Amino acid sequence: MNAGRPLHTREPEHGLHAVAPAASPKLTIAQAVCGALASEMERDERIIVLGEDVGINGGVFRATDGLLAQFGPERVMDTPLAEGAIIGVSVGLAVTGFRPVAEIQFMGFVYPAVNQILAHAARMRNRTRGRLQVPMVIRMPYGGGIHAPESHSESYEALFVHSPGIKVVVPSNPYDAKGLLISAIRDEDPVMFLEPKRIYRAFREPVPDESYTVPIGTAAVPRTGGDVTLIAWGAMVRICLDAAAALEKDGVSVEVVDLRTLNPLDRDTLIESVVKTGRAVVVHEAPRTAGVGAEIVALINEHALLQLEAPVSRVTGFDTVMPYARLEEHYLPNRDRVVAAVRNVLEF
Amino acid sequence: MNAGRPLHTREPEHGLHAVAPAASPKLTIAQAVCGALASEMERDERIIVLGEDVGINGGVFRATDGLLAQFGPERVMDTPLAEGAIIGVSVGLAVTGFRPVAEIQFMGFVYPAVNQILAHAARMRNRTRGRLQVPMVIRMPYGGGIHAPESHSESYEALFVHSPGIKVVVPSNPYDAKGLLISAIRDEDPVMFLEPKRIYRAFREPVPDESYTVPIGTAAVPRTGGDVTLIAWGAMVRICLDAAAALEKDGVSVEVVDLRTLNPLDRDTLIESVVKTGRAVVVHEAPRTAGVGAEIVALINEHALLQLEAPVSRVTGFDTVMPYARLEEHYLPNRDRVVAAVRNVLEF
Amino acid sequence: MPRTIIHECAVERLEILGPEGQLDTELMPELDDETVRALYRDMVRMRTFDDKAVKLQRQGRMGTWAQLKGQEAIQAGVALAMIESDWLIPAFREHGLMLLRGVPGHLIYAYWAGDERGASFPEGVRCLPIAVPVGSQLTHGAGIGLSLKLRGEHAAAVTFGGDGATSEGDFHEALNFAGVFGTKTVFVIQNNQWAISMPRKRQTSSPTLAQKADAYGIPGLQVDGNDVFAVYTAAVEAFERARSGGGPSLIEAVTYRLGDHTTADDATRYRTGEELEYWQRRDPIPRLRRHLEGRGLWDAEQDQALKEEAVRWVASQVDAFNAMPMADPGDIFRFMYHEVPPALAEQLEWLEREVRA
Amino acid sequence: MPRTIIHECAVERLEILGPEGQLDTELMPELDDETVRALYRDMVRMRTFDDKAVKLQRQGRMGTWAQLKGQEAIQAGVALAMIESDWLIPAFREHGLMLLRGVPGHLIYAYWAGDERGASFPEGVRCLPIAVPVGSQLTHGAGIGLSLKLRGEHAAAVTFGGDGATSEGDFHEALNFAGVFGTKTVFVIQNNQWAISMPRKRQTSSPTLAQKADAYGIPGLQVDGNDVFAVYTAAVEAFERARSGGGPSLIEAVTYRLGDHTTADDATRYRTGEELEYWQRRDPIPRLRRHLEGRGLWDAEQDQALKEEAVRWVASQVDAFNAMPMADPGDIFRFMYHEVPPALAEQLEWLEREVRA
Ligand SMILES: Cc1ncc(C[n+]2csc(CCOP(=O)(O)OP(=O)(O)O)c2C)c(N)n1
Ligand SMILES: Cc1ncc(C[n+]2csc(CCOP(=O)(O)OP(=O)(O)O)c2C)c(N)n1
Ligand SMILES: [Mg+2]
Ligand SMILES: [Mg+2]
Repeated sequence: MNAGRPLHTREPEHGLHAVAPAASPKLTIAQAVCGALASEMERDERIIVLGEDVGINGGVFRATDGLLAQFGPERVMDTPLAEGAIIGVSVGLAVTGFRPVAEIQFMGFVYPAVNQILAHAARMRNRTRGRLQVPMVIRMPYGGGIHAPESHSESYEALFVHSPGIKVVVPSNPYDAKGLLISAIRDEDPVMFLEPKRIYRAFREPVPDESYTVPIGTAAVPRTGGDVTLIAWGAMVRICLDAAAALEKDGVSVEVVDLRTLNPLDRDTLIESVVKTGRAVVVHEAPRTAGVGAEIVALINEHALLQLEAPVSRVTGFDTVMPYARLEEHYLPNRDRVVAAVRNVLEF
Repeated sequence: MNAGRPLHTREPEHGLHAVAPAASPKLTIAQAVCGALASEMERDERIIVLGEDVGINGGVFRATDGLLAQFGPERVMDTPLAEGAIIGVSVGLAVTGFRPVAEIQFMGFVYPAVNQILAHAARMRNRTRGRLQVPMVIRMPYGGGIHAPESHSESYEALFVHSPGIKVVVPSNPYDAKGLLISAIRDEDPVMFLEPKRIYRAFREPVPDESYTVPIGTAAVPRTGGDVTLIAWGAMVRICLDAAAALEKDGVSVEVVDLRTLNPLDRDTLIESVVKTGRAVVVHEAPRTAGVGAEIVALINEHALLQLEAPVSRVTGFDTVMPYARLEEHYLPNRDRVVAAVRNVLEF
Repeated sequence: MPRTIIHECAVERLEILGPEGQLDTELMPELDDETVRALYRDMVRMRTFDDKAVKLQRQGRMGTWAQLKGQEAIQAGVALAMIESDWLIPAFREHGLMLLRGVPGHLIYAYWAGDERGASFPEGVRCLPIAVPVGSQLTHGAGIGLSLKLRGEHAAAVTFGGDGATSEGDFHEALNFAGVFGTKTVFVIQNNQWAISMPRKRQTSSPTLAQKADAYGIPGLQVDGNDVFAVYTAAVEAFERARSGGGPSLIEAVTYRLGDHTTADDATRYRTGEELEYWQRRDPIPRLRRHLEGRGLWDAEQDQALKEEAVRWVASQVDAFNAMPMADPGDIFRFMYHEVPPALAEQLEWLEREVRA
Repeated sequence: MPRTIIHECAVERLEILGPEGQLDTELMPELDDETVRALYRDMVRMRTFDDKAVKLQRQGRMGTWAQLKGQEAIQAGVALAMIESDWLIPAFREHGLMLLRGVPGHLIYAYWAGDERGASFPEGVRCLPIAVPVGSQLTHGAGIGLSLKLRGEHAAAVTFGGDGATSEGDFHEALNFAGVFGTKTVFVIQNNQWAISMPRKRQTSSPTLAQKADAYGIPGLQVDGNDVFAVYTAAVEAFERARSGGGPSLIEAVTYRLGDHTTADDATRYRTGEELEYWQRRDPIPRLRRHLEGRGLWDAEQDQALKEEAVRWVASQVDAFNAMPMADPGDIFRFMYHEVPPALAEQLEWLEREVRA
């Protein structure tokens, strides 16, 4: 296994609060994303932001707001409506020295770009035995919970986690959003950066003005506990923290692991926690079957089977199409389901 | 759990041999596929075969050989080189009463069609609350082992298994190939039919001339045993049978489960076997992380944890791009790796 | 043997009723007075239906709404050219045409309110559900056009896209496929000048969208999309060509999205008030009313009555929408496959147990 | 206000050296004798390199080979029009052009023999690896053309596709994007009449492929692809336009695949001997030789010497290819990421342990 508990792991005082100077401005995730882009673009003129409506409109979630005015149309490009071209053109830019940050407007619209992402961006380094590289970020809002229209609430992370050559990063709070995005931009490999739209503006946290990085490939432990481990990413981290708080009232001590990166997975942090607690519940929005949760269960099976007191439980989306707004609450994992799963695991 | 051991499960006399009348012609998988298409097309004139080079050329693996001559250009259509259109047009044909059988020339080229497969074909029934349906088959050769060029050896089954609304079927022998393909064609839902190209012509088996079905959603147990369960599909089934034969010499009794369908999975057969043996190894060609193997481990964790004598082991492709011909043997699971994994599991 | 011209193309634009009410009487299609009044009525109903949806959204009764305001002439004109056996494969801004093809208004509201039942159309309505992934519906249009050809049906499939949709690979693959197989398909591009914040001229460098047809060896025509007679004439031509086996065609209908992209959008961020005013003066509805009035077929009183009738009709759709009982959460599972597979049935059970509790 | 023509286009075809050796002296580019001889030499080398690859494949030394036979004039003509700073973004049948751009022949052989090192080109060679997924490289051509524009480099990106590739959505998205951003890109379609078994006329209904450029508002030109002077002239025009900021263009080079699709294919299944003979008479290599001979620039002795030299050169490439040590299986892992992540390092360890054992 790789190195022990990563240095950077923040041990927050209460729940999600970051170790940002108290005087830092309080920002939403969307603002933190925008701030990361602006500060990196200022620092490195090879960075180009491109996508549908990222320029004059500032992005449909305003995550690129103001960038066009600040950096001009050669660095912030509104593109034609063609996801394949957005990524394919970014590959061309990246292999010739630019560092494109491409936006896919919603994860539900990433399919037309899958060929370019997986057959090209993710493979160029390997195909050329290191001669060429594709340092690019593919940002996109993902997940449900905001009553969006059809195809606007999908979670397809498993497709990319399964496909070698592309890193997959998912922040769960504004501090990490900025630090992880800066790491992603500075990474020499393609990074898929998934922004949980449900919490884009759901809360604010202090986010330092200056640049900082949160390393890719290291999980955080926003809550420590001894009875059971909850494993999640993105918007589900808050659900897990809520569940943990509820369970605490009944005397159950819950540890929460926020994976933050889905490829490469921080197996050490994960396994260490499960070895300690002996019980685990994985929570994700995507469909259950062959989701990233299955991989987590498989890893625990491989590395901590003898320490398990109960089967690892999965609280996930169903194996159905993501329902539209009116039924989505029935689909998405929520606090009660997580609490129930924990109880089952404890009573096994 | 659902019904017990399915009726149709063939208990073959020796290894893979099917319960076909001895007098049946001996066919390869490619010929069995072609035979299934011909016999179904004769039976049901709503069936249309379409794809690149499926007509006059008879398919690059000759799996549609002779169909154009027999059924004419209105039922066997050579299409322009556009996978998205092949599937999108098939969706249009299917919702208006045809039963298209589309070919994607190699699984490495399915990405351009992913939007049509997952956002449309797999969802139409659900989106219209059952008003419209898309009874279509998407056939494609998949997997490595024939020293094919780059992008011609991929195994992307996990993407589709994770995506709700499309069934995924993988035969491992000629008898099943015909019976499963006929079931797929008669199914009212879209079915992805993956043809392991490594064994397209590797061996022949008796395949009845007449039509028959092998049901979708039911695994086979081509070899029974008591010490350990090997779980595989496609070309990996033969690797497992070879490994089982080798292990038998050392007195290890191996059961082999050929899943045949990856969605929906035949959980009962799988769990029943693992409950009996207490040990399992899953084998697949696709990359390890978040592959279908992870789901199998998760299911065993959920339904047979207490019966496990050792962690379920995965023998898979690596988390890398599929190597080209010269190194592919290092990538693909082989008999020795399976044997070694079994020994590890036994010695745990 | 030098440089020789081996191919030429010419793209036409068709206009019949000008913005100021000028009429090209030679090109004017033969339509009886009642039909022209019906066109106007259809357009007013669409506008009323659309306006109401925006209100419902503001009241929190609907998730998001894609406004059709300004594009009524295209939808009324195409509808008039259609026969019962024709198929409609919409994008996501064709509510008006869907209504005219028999999709109940309350279902359209339900869909946009986030209810899947809204895309379960009554038996016999030859209309696909809307397509959210831009451009993806166009190959279905090619496929259904092929289906109609293979069956020898006297019918055509009409499929819609926006100016933005022409940039997607699907547009290309669909038109190319249709051209090769001579499918019975009519492709209509509602060029409303914007794809969210992207102006038409930055979507593609070609001066017209109609000329893209030539890339596929099929006819392309531009029409004034705010001129219902031009749209109708072009559509009749294209539909008759398709139904009679003459192959597919492309119509670029030039119009303007008078509203925001959707209720989640704020168009003032990216476009000017002058541009909006310019196009408001070209609004297809007053244009047709002026024409009717000019011909003595319409007066203020009739207009008042029509508008009241439209409001009543829309209210009835709202009532029907409001009257829909909540969908059963179990529906999430029931339509995934022809038969619910065991593992899915188990998940359904979990949900049912939870809902009961 | 009636039907008015709002757009016209005309597509030209350029021919300079006819199949029987006729020369359009007015259009003939200014090339000194040595350069013309060099063009011929390049084409003969390509043919020899290609023939040898087929033999290697038959001997089991190579997995599959995509023959370029018949398409040499396009590749030699484009190469001559290129300058050092230009980029090449190939499809998979541009071995000849790749050689001329500095890709070592033994690496090309190695790639097709199934060795990833074959796509690790020497530093400074501005060439992407071949693209196997048809059409997918074209957007990279748009992207690199954009990159050159943003940097203000005096250079262009040339990207290739076959007639079959024009049907993929990527073709459309790439040309459209290039048109909108005025990228420094030259798109060359090697229309060799076949996409495996699909004849050109069933790939698309447009009478030419060149006319597809008009859909993107960019210039398109058809050339006789077996006429190296026509190809060169068209390429110079397009490259200079691109390099000087005049935007992208499309060249359709009409040629013929004289060999099978690849060594895994049998073209007699789907095309006639007559067609093949027709095109063999149009083979670009004898055509250029006849021209050289007619001008007194070439004779049988020189030809013999050239062919021997080509054989020797190819033999040196084969030697270098044969001399490559087996790749380290660990290479499967080492280039997946800039740094090997821990879980991957563990898998590499498994493999290394196994290889050692
Ligand atoms: C594949 C895809 N990408 C992005 C989106 C988000 N989106 C929805 S509508 C739209 C603009 C569409 O423009 P146009 O085709 O002109 O149609 P209009 O909205 O003007 O009717 C965009 C970008 C989407 N729905 N699908
Ligand atoms: C996306 C994709 N689909 C299918 C294939 C299989 N395939 C390889 S080459 C080819 C035909 C290509 O024809 P064309 O573009 O005319 O190029 P040519 O082979 O004639 O040079 C096909 C179908 C592929 N490589 N990629
Ligand atoms: Mg528009
Ligand atoms: Mg070709």
